[in-house]
Amino acid sequence: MHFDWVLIERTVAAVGSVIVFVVAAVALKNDWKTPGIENQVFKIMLALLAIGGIVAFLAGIDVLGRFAGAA
Amino acid sequence: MAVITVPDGHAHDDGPDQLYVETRELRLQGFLLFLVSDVVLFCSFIFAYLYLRNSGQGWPPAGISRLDVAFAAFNSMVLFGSGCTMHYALENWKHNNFNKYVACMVATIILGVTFLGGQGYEYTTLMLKDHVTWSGSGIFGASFFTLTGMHGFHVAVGVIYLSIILLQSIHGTYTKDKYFGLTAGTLYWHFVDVIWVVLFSIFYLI
Amino acid sequence: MATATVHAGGIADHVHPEPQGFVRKYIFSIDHKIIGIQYLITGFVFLVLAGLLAEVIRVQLMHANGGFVSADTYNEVYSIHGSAMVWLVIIPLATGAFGNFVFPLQIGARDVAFPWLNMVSFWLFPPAGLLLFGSFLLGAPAAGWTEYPPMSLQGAPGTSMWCAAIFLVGVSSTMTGLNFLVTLIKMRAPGMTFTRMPLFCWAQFATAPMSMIATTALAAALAALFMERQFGVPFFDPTKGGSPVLWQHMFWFYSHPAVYIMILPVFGIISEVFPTFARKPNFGYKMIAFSSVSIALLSFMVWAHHMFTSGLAPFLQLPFMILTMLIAIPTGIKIFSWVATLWEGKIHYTTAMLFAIGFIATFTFGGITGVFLSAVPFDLHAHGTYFIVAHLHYVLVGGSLMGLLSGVYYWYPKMTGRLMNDKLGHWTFWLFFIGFNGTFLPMHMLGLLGMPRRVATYDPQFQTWNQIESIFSFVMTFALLLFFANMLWSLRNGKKAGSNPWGARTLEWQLPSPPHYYNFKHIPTVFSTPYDFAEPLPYAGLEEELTDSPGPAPAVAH
Amino acid sequence: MENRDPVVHLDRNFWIVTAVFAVLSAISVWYFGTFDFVALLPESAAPAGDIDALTRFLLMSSGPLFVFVIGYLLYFTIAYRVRKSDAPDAIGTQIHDSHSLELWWTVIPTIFVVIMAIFSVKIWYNIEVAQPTGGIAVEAIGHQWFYTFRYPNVHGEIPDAMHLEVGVPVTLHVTSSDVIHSFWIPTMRIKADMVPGLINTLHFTPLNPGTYKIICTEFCGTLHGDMEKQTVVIEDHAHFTAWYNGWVAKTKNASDAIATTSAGAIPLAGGSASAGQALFATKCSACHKIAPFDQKIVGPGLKGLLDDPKHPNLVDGQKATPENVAAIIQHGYKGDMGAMPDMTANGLSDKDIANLVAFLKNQK
Repeated sequence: MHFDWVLIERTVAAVGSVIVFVVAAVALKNDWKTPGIENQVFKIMLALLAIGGIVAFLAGIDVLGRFAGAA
Repeated sequence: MAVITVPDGHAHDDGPDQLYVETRELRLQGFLLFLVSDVVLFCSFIFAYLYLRNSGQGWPPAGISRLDVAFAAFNSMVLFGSGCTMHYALENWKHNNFNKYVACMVATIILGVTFLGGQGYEYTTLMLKDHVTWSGSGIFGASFFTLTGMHGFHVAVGVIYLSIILLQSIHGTYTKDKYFGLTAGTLYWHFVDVIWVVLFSIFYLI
Repeated sequence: MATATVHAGGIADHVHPEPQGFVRKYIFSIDHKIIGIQYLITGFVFLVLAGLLAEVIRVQLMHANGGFVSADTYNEVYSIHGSAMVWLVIIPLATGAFGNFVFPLQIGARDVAFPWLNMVSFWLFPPAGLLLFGSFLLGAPAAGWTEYPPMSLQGAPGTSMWCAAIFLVGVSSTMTGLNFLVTLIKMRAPGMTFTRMPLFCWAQFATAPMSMIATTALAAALAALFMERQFGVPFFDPTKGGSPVLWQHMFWFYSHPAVYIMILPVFGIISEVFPTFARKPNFGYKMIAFSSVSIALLSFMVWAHHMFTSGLAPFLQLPFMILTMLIAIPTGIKIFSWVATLWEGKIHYTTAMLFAIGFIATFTFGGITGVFLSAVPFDLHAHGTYFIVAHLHYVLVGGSLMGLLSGVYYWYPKMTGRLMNDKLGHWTFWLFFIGFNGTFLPMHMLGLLGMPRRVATYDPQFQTWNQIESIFSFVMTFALLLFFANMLWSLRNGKKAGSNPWGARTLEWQLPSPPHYYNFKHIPTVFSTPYDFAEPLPYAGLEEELTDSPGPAPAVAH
Repeated sequence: MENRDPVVHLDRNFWIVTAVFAVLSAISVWYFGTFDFVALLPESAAPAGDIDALTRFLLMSSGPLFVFVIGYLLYFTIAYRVRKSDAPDAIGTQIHDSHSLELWWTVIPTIFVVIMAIFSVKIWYNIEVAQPTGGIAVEAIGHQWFYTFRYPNVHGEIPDAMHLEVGVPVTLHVTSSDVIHSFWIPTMRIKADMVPGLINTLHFTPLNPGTYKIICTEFCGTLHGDMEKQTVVIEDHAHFTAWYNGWVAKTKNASDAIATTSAGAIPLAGGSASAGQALFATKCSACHKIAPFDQKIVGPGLKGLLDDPKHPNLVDGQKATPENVAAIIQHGYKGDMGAMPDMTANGLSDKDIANLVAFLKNQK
């Protein structure tokens, strides 16, 4: 039973990172108004998490990372 | 002079001077500064990696195979997923639906462990199949294993930390207003996520 | 659930119960005052040890090819001398001893933000010191306190002990920095805004973020060196692709803020001693405070001026030269302000004041040679020579150590309730001042004429000056022994000090000496800076401090 | 906070003292202005003059600064001391600040810094950056505890003094073969660290003929202090070309280039113990004694080297035979026992090694 692991990994990564991006963006929108230091830090982290989602998505669909180390 | 009310302190009734207010702001500020110093620790090693990378020959250096970006993307998605479940755990706790909170916490811990498993798998393939080792493959091995290893260690500590918080919350240590441990756990877990966003990009994608 | 009403400022007004029993009271104490004294004692023990190493160096250098110790032992001696003085003496005394004891009292807090963390950070310090001095047993590191690879990679096993010891002290220093920063931001007495804080607190406020952030960068460098030495992980070894200059970047990124960690608290001490003994406010309070902070910020951007000759790309040398020159301006402002503070004052010649004035003289000289070294062409000539040794000792011994001695004479009465002998103090000052200048002034010339650093044997033409320096160094050592004798002697039979022997106006002098474990019976409110000698004391709520009314009821520990 | 300071009144003494300091600073400026650096340390190359000029500027501007700061410090300390006649709670004049004074003592240092920066950059440029046209490119290579030099079309490295021609601009490439050294010529006022795996460059033009010291200022091991024995010889065209052609001839074909260590095994036949003894006294006694193994100076004692029951092998693990002893003298040794320079550093020829081994053989 030969799975094409790479394909599975890429699809799961792509789909998963879309979900992550959406969740992070929604959470960021909801918490936008909350006061308090820790909430500010949460907002920054959620934003970076969203960026992480985008990066993982692009890596998943082999747009980024194709020329890794080509320099 | 301005008088401010602090949500989760509790007061004695004998005069302002005898207050016992273990205020949460102190501990929160302390924890955030701890995260700042941890960020500096990672930044130093990231500086070392980038410095070594552009002072030498091309990357990855000759004789060292390219990293498996597909698996790494999958593994990163696992960790980012656990970031989201962590966020929902805190939200559920704030809105007092305890069962959803426990479910999200368990999900976060499981995803964290899965990420560690994935990292372990990647290390074994690198070391055994590609013979890329920590001290055997020049500055690539040095910076890659040191940085991702240190991050893995932080994830492991985070998993243990979250399990302790989960047990404590079930045990009832945290009330609706006094849940600093949980806030700190979430902050730490998001911190570990964010560090991985940076590490994933600088190792696998550039 | 009643919400607590809390004064702004003095938020954590928690009173931990009085410690019982000798161990809990004096060994594992969480009281910032006891921890401050513990740092002071341990710091001075290591000062004696590292000072003896300095005398070994001076005896060895008495003769051009001196045989007092072999070349290898000599390298070990100056490496441990440098490392111990930096990490086990000056930084713990400046941030640990005086930081812990003085500034919580000055901001009207009962203790630092995290007393347990404070105790942990102290108890990391003595073991780290023993670990560092223990490296002599396995062959101490031999490449100086900077331990440049590839030399440090080939060093004796003691070099790995050195890495571990400095890592531990670094962790302790990071925790102290974090602790102080939170205390200063959150736990000032009600009414004490930032511009009403004493200047010693401003100095600690500028130092705390530096010791928290810079020390972690050092921890990374030490970890990398340790991994390379023990597991062969190639960061710095050029034969395996690593780069020795990478270590220099990571080391100096910490070490330049470190020299400001060592001097800023001492600036704070001077800004407390001068107004008290000139009986007039600090000249330019805001300028001194803000220049402390600007020095702290600038200190992170200048580290590569230590690497002008070691292969920094030419276009990189320029920004570091310019930024290093900029640091001279806030430092100059501080020195000019202190001198202006003395104008038309009523100056009392107490020993603390003498040391502070001596500090200004030597530190100005050291600062000027520092400005010389910031110019790249001059540094090309002076780098790695005895000119550098002279500069660093002028700012560290003439600067930090002299300021710390002034601080001891100033706060000893508050710590112990007894005054240190002033006659003996004057002798100590003059012997120290003469001994110090005699030892380190000729080194400037020797360096420029061609005497390299870190050499056990040198060109015979420099022998006479080295002999003069060694003799003066014995005078300086004798002065320090006088100082330690004075400290011990006064513990028993010093004059009774009472709560305010110097007539000073900062909060710690309104309390009995030594203060109660809970510091204040009632947290005072503050209305202005403490330095206006013409005005009444700007505090309210201190009436009961000097009476023997009962202290606050300790909180129920939950 | 309104300025409630009393009016500042500078009394007559203050102005007298200021005048005195002004005169003192003028004297200090004159003294540094006419200070003769060359008498103390001759200038042997172009940048030395510029760097001395910069040092003179720095001294001349910091002289007055030091005089005024220390002067006012001492004057205020003495003039405004508390007198017996003062009341016990006497206080000084309560001034807090004066914006004009603070403005000036920020602006003036800034101007001084700008001037210093411009002056330094000008000099820095032609040491570190400017590529001189023509001239000679020389390489200096640091070894544990000596320098070697590579000249254009001379094979191998030249272990003895560096020779330069007056007036010919030099581009000096500096690197190291083992640890970090530093290449400092005090009389040229320049230095560059010799970092293994990195080449640093210095540009200068030799001016005054003579023999000048080269000193290592970066710690490089046990005999770091000895790395000041080698010299740079600056000579006129004739001498230089004679020396240079000598080396070109000597290393005509690549085979007889003096590698830092010659490859082949050393013929030990005909070694004379007496010559070896004289050599030992000059070349080896700094680190070794003819005494039992554990009497170490830097290296171990060498008595009964070849038949010491307790030490059948040499420090490098080889069997204690004359050939292996010769190999250590030839290639040197580096290990946890310390480090020993090789034959080139010690300036030994093959014959010398044969004599030394003969001498050591009969040290029972």
